[in-house]
This record gives sequence, structure tokens and C-alpha cells, in this order.
Amino acid sequence: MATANVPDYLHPDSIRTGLSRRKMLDQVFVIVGLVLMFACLGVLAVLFMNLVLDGSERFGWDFFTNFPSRRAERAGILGAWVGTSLIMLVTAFCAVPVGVAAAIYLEEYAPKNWFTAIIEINVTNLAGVPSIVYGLLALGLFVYQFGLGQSIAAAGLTLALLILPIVIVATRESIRAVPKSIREAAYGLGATRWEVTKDHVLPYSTGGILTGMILGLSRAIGETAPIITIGALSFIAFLPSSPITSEFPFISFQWLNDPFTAMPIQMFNWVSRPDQAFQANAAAAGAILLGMTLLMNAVAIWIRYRFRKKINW
Amino acid sequence: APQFAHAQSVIKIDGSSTVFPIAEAVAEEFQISKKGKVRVTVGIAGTGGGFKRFCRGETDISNASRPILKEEMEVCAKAGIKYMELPVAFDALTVVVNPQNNWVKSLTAADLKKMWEPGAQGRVTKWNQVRSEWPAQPLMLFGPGADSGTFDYFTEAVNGKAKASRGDYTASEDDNVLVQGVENNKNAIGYFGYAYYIAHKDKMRAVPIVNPQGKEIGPSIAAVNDGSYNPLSRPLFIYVRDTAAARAEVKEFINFYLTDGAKLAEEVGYVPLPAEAYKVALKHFNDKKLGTVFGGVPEVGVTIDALLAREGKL
Amino acid sequence: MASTAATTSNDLVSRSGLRYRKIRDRIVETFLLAAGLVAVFTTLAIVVILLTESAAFFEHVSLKDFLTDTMWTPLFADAHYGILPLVAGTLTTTIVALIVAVPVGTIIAIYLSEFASHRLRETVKPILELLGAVPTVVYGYFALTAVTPLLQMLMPELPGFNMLSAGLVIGLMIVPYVASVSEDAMRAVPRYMREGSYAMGATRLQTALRVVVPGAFSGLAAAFILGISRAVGETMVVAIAAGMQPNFTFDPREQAATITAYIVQVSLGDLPHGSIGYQSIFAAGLVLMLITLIFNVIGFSLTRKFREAY
Amino acid sequence: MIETTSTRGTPESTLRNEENARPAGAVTPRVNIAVDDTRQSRAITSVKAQVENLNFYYGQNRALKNLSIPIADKQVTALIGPSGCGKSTFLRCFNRMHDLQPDTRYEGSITLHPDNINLVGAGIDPIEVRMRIGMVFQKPNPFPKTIFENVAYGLRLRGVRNRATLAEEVEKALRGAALWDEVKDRLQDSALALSGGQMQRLCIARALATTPEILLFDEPTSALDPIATAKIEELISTLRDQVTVLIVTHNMQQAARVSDYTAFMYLGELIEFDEAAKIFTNPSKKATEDYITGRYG
Amino acid sequence: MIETTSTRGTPESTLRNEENARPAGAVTPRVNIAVDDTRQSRAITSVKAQVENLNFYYGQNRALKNLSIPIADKQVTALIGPSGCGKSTFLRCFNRMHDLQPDTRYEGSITLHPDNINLVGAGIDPIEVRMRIGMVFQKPNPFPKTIFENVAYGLRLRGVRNRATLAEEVEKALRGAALWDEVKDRLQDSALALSGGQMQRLCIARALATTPEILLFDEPTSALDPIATAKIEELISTLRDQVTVLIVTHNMQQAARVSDYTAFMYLGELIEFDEAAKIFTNPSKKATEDYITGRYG
Ligand SMILES: Nc1ncnc2c1ncn2[C@@H]1O[C@H](COP(=O)(O)OP(=O)(O)OP(=O)(O)O)[C@@H](O)[C@H]1O
Ligand SMILES: Nc1ncnc2c1ncn2[C@@H]1O[C@H](COP(=O)(O)OP(=O)(O)OP(=O)(O)O)[C@@H](O)[C@H]1O
Ligand SMILES: [Mg+2]
Ligand SMILES: [Mg+2]
Ligand SMILES: O=P([O-])([O-])[O-]
Repeated sequence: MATANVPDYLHPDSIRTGLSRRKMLDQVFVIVGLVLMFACLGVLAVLFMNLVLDGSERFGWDFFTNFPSRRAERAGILGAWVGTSLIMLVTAFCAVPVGVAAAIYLEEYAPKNWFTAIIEINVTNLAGVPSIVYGLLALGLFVYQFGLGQSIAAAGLTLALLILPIVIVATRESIRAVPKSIREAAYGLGATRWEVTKDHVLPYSTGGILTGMILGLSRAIGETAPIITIGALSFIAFLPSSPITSEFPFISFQWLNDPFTAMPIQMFNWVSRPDQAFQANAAAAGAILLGMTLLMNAVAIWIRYRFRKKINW
Repeated sequence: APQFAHAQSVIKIDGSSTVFPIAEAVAEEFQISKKGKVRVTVGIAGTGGGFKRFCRGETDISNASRPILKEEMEVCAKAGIKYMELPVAFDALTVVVNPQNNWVKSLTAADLKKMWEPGAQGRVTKWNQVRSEWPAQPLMLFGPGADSGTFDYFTEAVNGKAKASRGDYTASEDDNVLVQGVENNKNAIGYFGYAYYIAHKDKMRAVPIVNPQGKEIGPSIAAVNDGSYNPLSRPLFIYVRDTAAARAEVKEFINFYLTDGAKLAEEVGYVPLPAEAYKVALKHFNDKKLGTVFGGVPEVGVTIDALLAREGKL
Repeated sequence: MASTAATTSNDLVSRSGLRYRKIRDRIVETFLLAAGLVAVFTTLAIVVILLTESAAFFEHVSLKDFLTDTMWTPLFADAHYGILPLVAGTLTTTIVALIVAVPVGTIIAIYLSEFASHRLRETVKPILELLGAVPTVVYGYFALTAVTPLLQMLMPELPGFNMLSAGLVIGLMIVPYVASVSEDAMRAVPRYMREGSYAMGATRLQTALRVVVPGAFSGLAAAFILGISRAVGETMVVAIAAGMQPNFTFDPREQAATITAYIVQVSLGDLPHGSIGYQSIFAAGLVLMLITLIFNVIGFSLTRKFREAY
Repeated sequence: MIETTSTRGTPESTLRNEENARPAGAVTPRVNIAVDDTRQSRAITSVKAQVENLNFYYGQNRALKNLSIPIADKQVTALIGPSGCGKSTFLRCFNRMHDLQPDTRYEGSITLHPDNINLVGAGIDPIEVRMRIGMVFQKPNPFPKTIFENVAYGLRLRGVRNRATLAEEVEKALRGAALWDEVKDRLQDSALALSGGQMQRLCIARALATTPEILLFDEPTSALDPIATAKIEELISTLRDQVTVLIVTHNMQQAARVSDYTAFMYLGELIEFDEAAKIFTNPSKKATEDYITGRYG
Repeated sequence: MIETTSTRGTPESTLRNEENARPAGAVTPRVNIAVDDTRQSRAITSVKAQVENLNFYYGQNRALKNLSIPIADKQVTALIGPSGCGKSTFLRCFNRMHDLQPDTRYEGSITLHPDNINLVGAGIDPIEVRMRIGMVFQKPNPFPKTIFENVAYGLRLRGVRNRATLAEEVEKALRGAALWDEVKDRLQDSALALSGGQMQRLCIARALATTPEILLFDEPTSALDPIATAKIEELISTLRDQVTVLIVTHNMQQAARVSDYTAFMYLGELIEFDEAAKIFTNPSKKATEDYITGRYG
């Protein structure tokens, strides 16, 4: 076919020269892409190293077991990490059941009508609401309307609402990954919706749900703005009440009403102290907070990977 | 060793960020001395913000860098909140500039007014608009926010009316933000409590203020003590709710405050009151001497002896 | 013989058991619906709270002042209630962020989706997403203590608080977000579309730019718009690194407050319930909410479009 | 050896020209599909279900048009027809699978004998229908559970708890699906570890465990290799003695091999229903013949 | 009317028993596929590409086994065989589409005449190969651009900017694909607005625009309705005069209708290659015959 009458641009020679230019552009793009990608990853590394180096002198057992102090070298994050843990407990306890249930409703039950559409739109929209707006909601609703004040309960609930869309979206995605054929198999045997959901859909999407939960919590753990908005920035050098008591009934929920501090708040507090010594504390707290977040994400990735491997449709 | 506290009550303190360093130090040392059995929280809502919470009964002790105002007294009275007013230290309200600022040698009350009066808003934006010999650099202002006692005192002292200030400056209830602002900006000028200056004195320069006697005086403990740092030196207070004062741990706390407070105030950069003054204050506390001695009107330049001698009013 | 089959299975059908199972199904459904409604109530609560407090705010402040005044000093004696300075700050930081995030995010997305091996993509993507998971307060610290000093080496006149540094860091923060959504969109372009191009003798870059990117266009647009809505709502970075001064300027080298920074700044103090200052943060929040809502609606409808396209 | 015919008319023209308009010179259709001629031609003696004027709608779209077919008891009825003609839609009416999808509608009736209930009637609970009528799908879809639990699932739904009963019924069902020997030593293994053909037989066992009155198959072998296909076909032939079977297939050879009766559908309509032997050797409609000889589809 | 045969052997047994082991009593195969008998049987006079001992590996999986086939110049060669036998894999060797997937490997050669380059050789750039050999896919895959831009795409890749040249070549290609009359008034409309059959012809035009030496078709009509299919088949027949065509199809009738030569593949091996007329009337292998008569697949 490559006869003499082919136009110039189809001639093998011109094809080859044009081709080498195009392939070079490809190479250039690869380099640009790689550079940008590793630059971003590099920033993550720099960020982490920056925190670790700045905070290096603070890392030590004392840092975890000391309360904040006016003296930087004596200050620690005991109150902060305990507070953060308790808040996460409240958050997980509220957001996960509600989020999973809402996701099940939307995926398995909801008929296609305007009402469901409203719920859908709400969920997608809430996912895009800036976190500070949740802070305003909490300030107006939890702090003043419900009278919860600056308590662990108020913070936990705020963050629960904040991550609710994340949990819902992740759960829906993993529920959707359960093939229709499995549902049909179960329905075909005479199962009701709930039986299909509980026996099949939920068990097979546990991985995705757990992943969503952890990702949600990892988002919540670093949220500062909404907690500041409910007014939680203060000097607190004690722990909330113990949830376990020595007297009957051995469990107390007093801690829900206690004032608290949390990791990001503590870090923000130290960042805004200009004393260089406190910057080291801020960096150390930041490194730990970042470490916690990264760890949670790593766990989530691992779970996702594990479950993906386990059930291969 | 830290331990989970049981469901015992918390001493809640909020208010002035100027007083915060003292309160924080006292709270920290007190809790250490009580081995964590008593819990104290200290917020920094600013003097005004602190009084608002205090008069709603949300806090036990309110820190204040100025006396309680008439409106605040009324709110408290309406809510049935009675209190004791205790002076805890002296402060030299400090005007600072960036160390690279080589043109400001001192400031007069008139200079300060030019910079900060409400009419300056949006208009006075360059240093040379304050004094023509200064450079035509942008004027970057940092100061406490509207809930701050420092703000109230400064506007009263400089502009002649509390809260009368321009609004286009970087305002923060958190003095640390102001410190950073001044540290990082060559053209900055700001004001806040002496303690915050002391903590960062190598990164900023305190500007001497021309006092009514015409002398250029820089902020210092001596200048406060001899009354020459005028009109920007002022007493700091705590207000204790009477019902809270009935609680044993609060009593202990106030005792600790008025006995060890002088040392801690000095440590964090304030001017302690004379030893005698703390004794009198403690006596007033134990005698449940209620009310304020200011009657709700801002005053500039009162001495401590005069204060302690006055009769309180709710 | 038909009857035997029928009886055996009818034993198993057990009507009373079925009734119980169906009632249980109903009850569960009610619970699940209630959970679904939490999302609706949350939205409602946000709207109601923002609107009621803002309504109180607008009793004192005319809408005209709010929208046209160029000064924002609600807490001072000479109070001005012009939202423009805050909006300007918000837009400026957002634009700086986008100037970083859009090209970088898109190039990374193209690289990952069209050039990178499966292994590399599966390794890099989660790591990149970690960049989006870093707590914003940490980014704020980074902006203030690392990026600003770096920029000051290049621009000695740069003030310690500035929107440039905050914007750059927000941009960095939303890169993974833009990259991830764009990459999803590009990967939604079916393989046969790419194969069509390769079969014509196109290189990877030509295929990416001429076929994949146009094919994923609405997805890319959605990624950018969702990125915008993120940047608009970002709080801690600007609160820490951009200064908190309402400053009607679009110059990123200056310090300024954003809507979010203002809310945080006010929250740091304790504004009494019912004061105009308290209401002002809700009015600011309402504006923020409206801005993000607009972007979200556009973004999500575009996302839906690209999902439906194939 | 048959000489090749020269009918090169495009498929659609072939379809439009019904019997009365055959192109001149066309040769008689020659069908060479293997039909098990050991089976004797028989009329339907006992009807398990009678489909009467069945219409089905996906929203506005009428996917089934006035279908009327008798389903012979304990016989295999096959549904054939080109893709999209409504075979699956028809099959799924029998166990009300369409009820899972919003905006669908049945008209007409499918009367199940002997108790004469209308399977697609409004008064009858779809779950009850599904408890009496089993289904096997195109793609083997075992649950990602153990082999045992897969088969036991239907019984558990019906409230059977007793371990011994369960074990007994599971064994019976697995034997019925000709799978017992292959899996009896690994009942606790995951069902996903089975081969495609084994999975499909497991799905049949799962359906059999609850003794369904009718068993529906929707292209049960189209995802399987030839060997597995042969096994399933054999199994379906033996099932004929226990249960009424309705099978959709796009493979005419398969339909010819396994079915007693065959229905040919086109565009949602029933074109022809007859004994399989008749349909595959001597269809009475030109469209059927064209389809069977592979002229389109 | 032909009597029905009684061969009910399972597909795999049919396959295993090669000619020499036919079950006793089996009837001679009867094939009734329509072959265009106006075409004359002809030997390959000119070879466009010679496949020699081609092996292809997806990782460890050897998908093509020692294939050797001549591809006749300006003729249509069809590849048939059951699903998964490697037809697409084979086709995609010709334009090196496999290079887009990691961990694939070619062995052997496909020599393209007249310049005698080895298409699957390591030295030759896959992009250059693709620029000389066009391909049309199973699912019509026009780019989300205008009709004009779709056809012009290949030319633009090759650096053609001149508007007049582009317009001219686009028209020529569209005419070549028998689409010009239908789209000439809406060249600036989106290609996605076309019907399935038009889209597929557009894809053919797109490939034709760069004057490929070989045109590959991978089941080009399997996503189309009968009318569109007929048009494409007709088009392929006319293309025979311009370009060498290699077509994969699962529809035997189609292969019989359009191809000059046919290769039957099974499990990655070439079972039989011959003139189409020969393959469809008198295959020499039992497996081919079984496949053609629909005994499996
Ligand atoms: N879920 C659905 N919603 C709307 N229409 C549908 C749905 N499923 C099928 N249809 C339509 O109903 C008609 C019949 O489809 P059906 O799946 O029953 O065909 P089929 O004969 O089983 O085809 P195949 O051999 O491809 O499985 C088709 O036109 C199809 O487009
Ligand atoms: N991308 C791939 N990676 C690994 N193996 C593949 C890939 N594509 C195909 N195969 C395998 O190669 C073999 C041949 O597949 P191929 O797609 O060529 O078959 P085919 O004859 O075209 O079938 P069909 O008619 O279904 O298209 C199959 O066993 C298939 O599983
Ligand atoms: Mg079907
Ligand atoms: Mg193929
Ligand atoms: O915080 P203040 O001391 O300025 O009220």
C-alpha cells in the first residue's frame, strides 16, 4: 500500500520524524508529572520531618503524661490526647450507627421519589459544608439550645455530624459494591429486605464500612475550627471524670459534661504562643497528631486492601 | 501522678488575657500542690467576655484588666450574682514596634490618638500621616479585640472613651497573635500587657510613652511602682462569685493566689502589689467584702493604696 | 404429585413466620429512615440557626450596608458591617490555592491515570490522599513557620501574616482532592475510547489531551469546583497564617481575614449569646454557606453528569 | 452434504417477510439441530402454571405483550428468542423479581396449580411467591459463605434451626444437584473456591433445598465452559422428575437438548409455543425457523 | 426437511474425539450456512502479511500458540472460534495493542509486505505500526468530538493542519465508509449523537482517513441491530478492493457472508485455515464442523 502516490504526511519517513517529536513530548510530560507528584509527596515528607525536627526535644514520656503548663519544657499533652480519645469515642458512637443506617436506607430501602431525593441531596450537600459551619451549628444548637456548654458531648456530637456524610458515602459505596446478583440470589430464596441486608449486604461490605469509619474519624481527629467555635480554648490541666467508678453502678457518664481540651486545640494554642519554646511543643503535638491521622489512614488502606482480597466477586 | 478526677466540682476561671498568664501560673501551681485533686480551667475570653460569662453564672472567677463596668454590674445584679473584687497585680500596658523600626523613638498621647481614634479608620494608613518625619510606610496595627479590658483601658486612656477605636486593625483576644504580628512585620505597631512584652522583649521594642509630666518613660516595674509610667499602667483584678467563694476548694485557691500570687505574677512579667496589699485583699475576701470600689466608671491612674481603702459597691 | 410438592413447601412457607419477618422488616425500615432523616435535620438545623441569627443581625444592619460597605468592624465602637473585605480575603486565598491546585492536580491526575503503571498508581494514590488527610492546624503551622519564612527570603517585604502563604498551602492541601476526583473522572472514560485513539497511532500524551481530557471534561470541572468549595471553607490555615485583619484587598501579599478566619477569631473570645457580634458570625457563616452551596451544587451536578456519560 | 443456499437477504427483511411473502426461489428451511428423539412427543397432561394474557411494563415500556403459555408440570419448558426479546423479563415474573424494581407493573395472570393462586396478583405477597419458586441465575452467584451455609440459607430463612435437619437437607439438596460427592469433604470451605460449574450447581442445590415447586433458570450455562455446561444440562434433565423447570437460553442446541416444550419469543411477544421436537424440526412460523437456523440474533 | 440427528454427546467429548474417533452411528455433518457462491474460489495470489509461529503471552498465560497464517492482500480474512479462543488477542497483535498492557510478550513474527518488517519485532515502534494499520472495535467508540474531528483525528496526529486537505480527506473517508450522505450536513455535530450503526461507520471512516494498509475489525457488528449490521457487512465487502481486511466475528453467518478466507481457532491454536467457501461447506476437521454447526460455543 505504501505506494508513491501517498500524501507526504503519510509517508513512512515523515511519520517517523513526526513520531519522534511526539514521543519526546510524551517523555517531557512524564518527567513533569513525576516531578510534580514527587514534589507533593516530598512536601508531605518535609512537613512531617519539619514537625519531628522542630518538636524533637519534646518527645518523651513526660510529654504524654504532663498537663499543659506555662513553662514549655514542662508542658505536655495528657489532657489533649485523653480529651481527643473521649471525643472520638462519642463521635464514633453517634456517627457510625446513624451513618450506616442512613446508608442502608438509601441503598436498600429508599424508593425512588422526591423524598428520597431530598435525603440524597442533603447528604451530598452536607459533605461539602465547611467544617466551621458545623461549629456554628453546634454553637447555636448544642451549646446554647441544648445547654451542653463546652463539653465533650458537645464536641463529640459536632464532629459526629461533621463526619456523618463521610460515613454515609463510604458505606453506600461499599454496599453498592455488593453485586446485584447476590441480592437477587437471596431475594430469590424468599428473604425480606432486612434479611438480605443483615445476612449479605452488611457482612460483605464490612471492610468498606470500617474504612469509611476510620477515614471519618481521622478527619474528625484533626478538626480544630468547629471545636474552637464552640469555645473550647482554655487552660485545662486535668482529666475528665473517669468513666469507671469504684461505686455502683461503676460506670459514670459525668465525663460527657466535662470541659476538655483536644490535640488540635492544644496545638493551635501552642502555635499562637510566640514563645519559641512553645513552637517546639506545637511541632511535637502536630507530629503526634499527624502520626495519629496517618496511622488511621494506613489502617483504613490496609483494611480496604484486606477485604478487597478476601471477597473477590 | 495525674489521675482521673472524680465528679468533684471544677473551678472555672475566664476573662482577661492580660491576667491569663498569672491565672495560668497560679492554677498550674495550685493544681500541682493539690496533686490534681482540684480542677481549674482558665479561659481567655477577654475581660468583657469574661464578665458576660461571669454574670450568667457560668464561671466562678473572672479575670479583669479593668474594673467591672456599670452595664456589667447591672447584668450581674439582675442575675443575682454577687462578687468580691481582688486586685492581683499591676500591669504596664506596653506599646511595641518591630525591632527594625528605627524611626519611632517615643510616642505622645496625641500620636497614639492619631493612630487609633475611630476617625482614623481607613484614613490613617501610613506612618507619615502620624508624624510627617516618619517614613511613608504602611501603618500596620495590632491590638486586642473589643472584648478585651486592655482595649477598653487603652481606648479610655488614649481616645478618652472606652471602646472608641478604629476597627481596621488586626484584633485578637489572644495576645500571642498580636505578638506574632508585631514580630513579623517591620511596619507594625501594637499594644498589650507587659507580660507578653517581657516574654518577647528580644524580638520587639517597647516604645517610651511621653507622660503628662512630659517625660519619655519606657514600661518597667520601677516605672510602674513609682507611678511615672502614666497613663498606661493599671491594676489587674480577679472577681470571685460569692457563692463560689463559699466552696472550700475556691477558698483554698484564693488563699493560694493571694499568698503565692506575687511571686508568680513577677515570674510571668507583671508588677506585684506591695505585700501589705495582698494581706488586705485576703482579709477583704475572708470578710466577704462584696462589690467594686470603682462604681462602674473607668478610671485612669489610680494607686493601689487608694483602691484598698475604698468601700465596695455592687 | 403436584399436591405433595405444594404441601411440603407450604410447610416451609409458614405464614405466621412470614408475618413476623415482615413486621420486623417494617420496624427496621422505620429506624433506618429515621437515621436517614438525621441528615435532613442537620441541614435544616444549619439553615434555621444561620437564618434566625442572621435575621436578628439584619435587624440592626441593612442588607445594603452588608453588601456594599467596604469595612468590617462589627465589634468596635465605629461599627461597619460590610462583608466585602471578608469575601475579598476568601476569594484571594481561594484563587491562590487554585492556581496551585488546578494545574498540579490535573497533571498528576493525567500522569496517574494515563502514564503510571498500575502498581505505581495504586501505591501513590493512597499516599497522595494522605496529603489531604493532614489536619489543617498542622498545615497552618507549616504555612506560618516554613512557607512564610521561605517566601520572605524571596520577597523580603512580605509581612509575617499574608494570604499568599496561606493560599499556597491550601492549594497544596487540595491537590490530592483535585487529583483524585479528576483521576476518577479520567478513568471513567472507557478503555475503548482510549484504544480508539491508540489504534490511530496516538501517543499517550495525545490520547490523554485530545480524547481523555475532553471526555472527562465535566468530571474535571467538578473536581475544580469541589476544590474551590474546599478552599473557600478552609479555616485553620488562614486563621493561623493569613492574619485576622479584615482588609479589603485582592493582593495576596497582604494580610487579610477570610470569612472563616473571622468566625474563628470571634469564637476565640466569648461573645454572649444575642449580641450583635455573636450574630455577625452567623451572618458571615450564612454567606460562607451560600458560596459553598453554589459551588457544591454545580460541582455535584457535573459529577453526576460525568458518571452518567458512560 | 447439503448445498449452500443463496438466501443473503438482510436479517430484518427476512423477518418482515412472513410466511406469505417468502422471496421467490428460497429453498425450504433446513434445520439440523440435534433433538433427543428418544423422548416421545407428548401433549401436556398436567399444567403446573397457566400464563394468561400476561403483560409486563417497565415504566411506560411494555416488555411483555399478551403472553399466554401453559407450563407443564414436571417438564422442562425452554424460552428462546433473540437478545432483548423479554425472556428474562418473562421468567422473572414467576418469582416476582420485578417487584424489587420501582415502577414496574404486571397485567394478566400466572395461575399456579393446584391451589390456583395468581402469582402476579396484587393480593399475593412476593416473598411468599419466592419461597415457593426457586431461581438460578445466569452468573453463578453463591454467597461468599461456606458451601454448607449457602445451601442452608433458604432453610434458615424459614426458621429451621435444628442442626441435624439442616445437615440432612443440605446433603439431600447437594445430592440432588449432583454436587455432593465433590464437596462432601469441604462443606465448610468458602463457596467462592469452587469452579464456575460447581458454583452453578451449588446455586441449584441452594434452590432445591427449599423444595421449590417451579425452578427458574436464566441462561444458567452462558458463563460456563463446555464441560460444566454439559453437566448442568444433564442435571436439568434429571431434575425433570422432581420439579417443574422453566429455562431461558440463547443456545438453541441447549434448548433442543434439554427441553420438553419450547417457546419462541420475539419483541416481547410469543411467536410460537410447542413441543421442543416440533419447534426444532418443523416450526410453523417463518420467524422461528429463521431464528433457529441462525439467520439473525 | 432433514431428519434430526441423535448426536447428543457433550461438547467436550465431541471435541476430544477427533475425526479418527467419531462415535459410531453419527451422521455426516450437515451444514446449511449461506456462502456467497458467486465468489469464485481462489488461491492466495498476493500475501500482505505472513504470520509465522506466533505465540503470545499474558504474563504466564500463553494465549496464542504457534499460529501461522498468511493474510491475503486486499481480501477479507475472518477469524472464528468460540469465546476466549484468542481471536481478539490475535487481531490485536497486528497493531500492537497489547503493548499498552504491561507484562505481555510476543514470540514469532508477523511479516508485513512489501517492506518486510516484523510487526511484532522488538525493534519496531508500536506507534508506527498503529499508524499503518487501522482498527475498528466491537463497541463503536467515536471520540466525544464532532463528526469532522473524529475523522480528522488521525490526520491531525500526523501533523496535518491545512484545512482544505483535512476537509478533502475527511470527505473521502466518509464516502469510503458510506456515511457521507447521512452526515454531510452535520459534520460539526457531536459524533455521540449518531446511531450505533452510524457511529461504527464513522469509526471505519476514521480508520480509513489515514489510508491504513490493513484494517482490523473486532466483532464490529456485535453491538448493532440487524439493519446496521447488514450495512456494515456490505461496507466490508466493498472495502475489499481498497484494503486488506482482518475480521473477528462470532457470527458464522457473517463470516461466511463477508470473508474470502476463514481461520478457525480453538484454545489459542489455529485448527483450520482455508477459503471461506471450503470452511463453511466442507471443513476438514471435525472440531471446525462441530463449531460451525453449533454443537458448542
Ligand atoms: N430493568 C429494566 N428496566 C427497564 N427496561 C428493561 C429492564 N430490563 C430489561 N428491560 C427491557 O426489556 C426488554 C426485554 O429485556 P430482557 O432482559 O427480558 O431480554 P432477554 O430476552 O432476557 O435478553 P437477553 O438474552 O439479552 O438476556 C428489553 O428491551 C430491555 O431493554
Ligand atoms: N487483558 C488480558 N489479560 C490476561 N488474559 C487475557 C486478557 N485478555 C484476554 N485474556 C485471555 O486470553 C484468552 C483469549 O482471549 P480473547 O479475548 O482473545 O478471546 P476471544 O476469542 O476474542 O473471545 P471473545 O469472543 O469472548 O471476544 C482468554 O483465555 C482470556 O481469558
Ligand atoms: Mg436475559
Ligand atoms: Mg474478543
Ligand atoms: O484580655 P484583656 O486583658 O485585654 O481583657
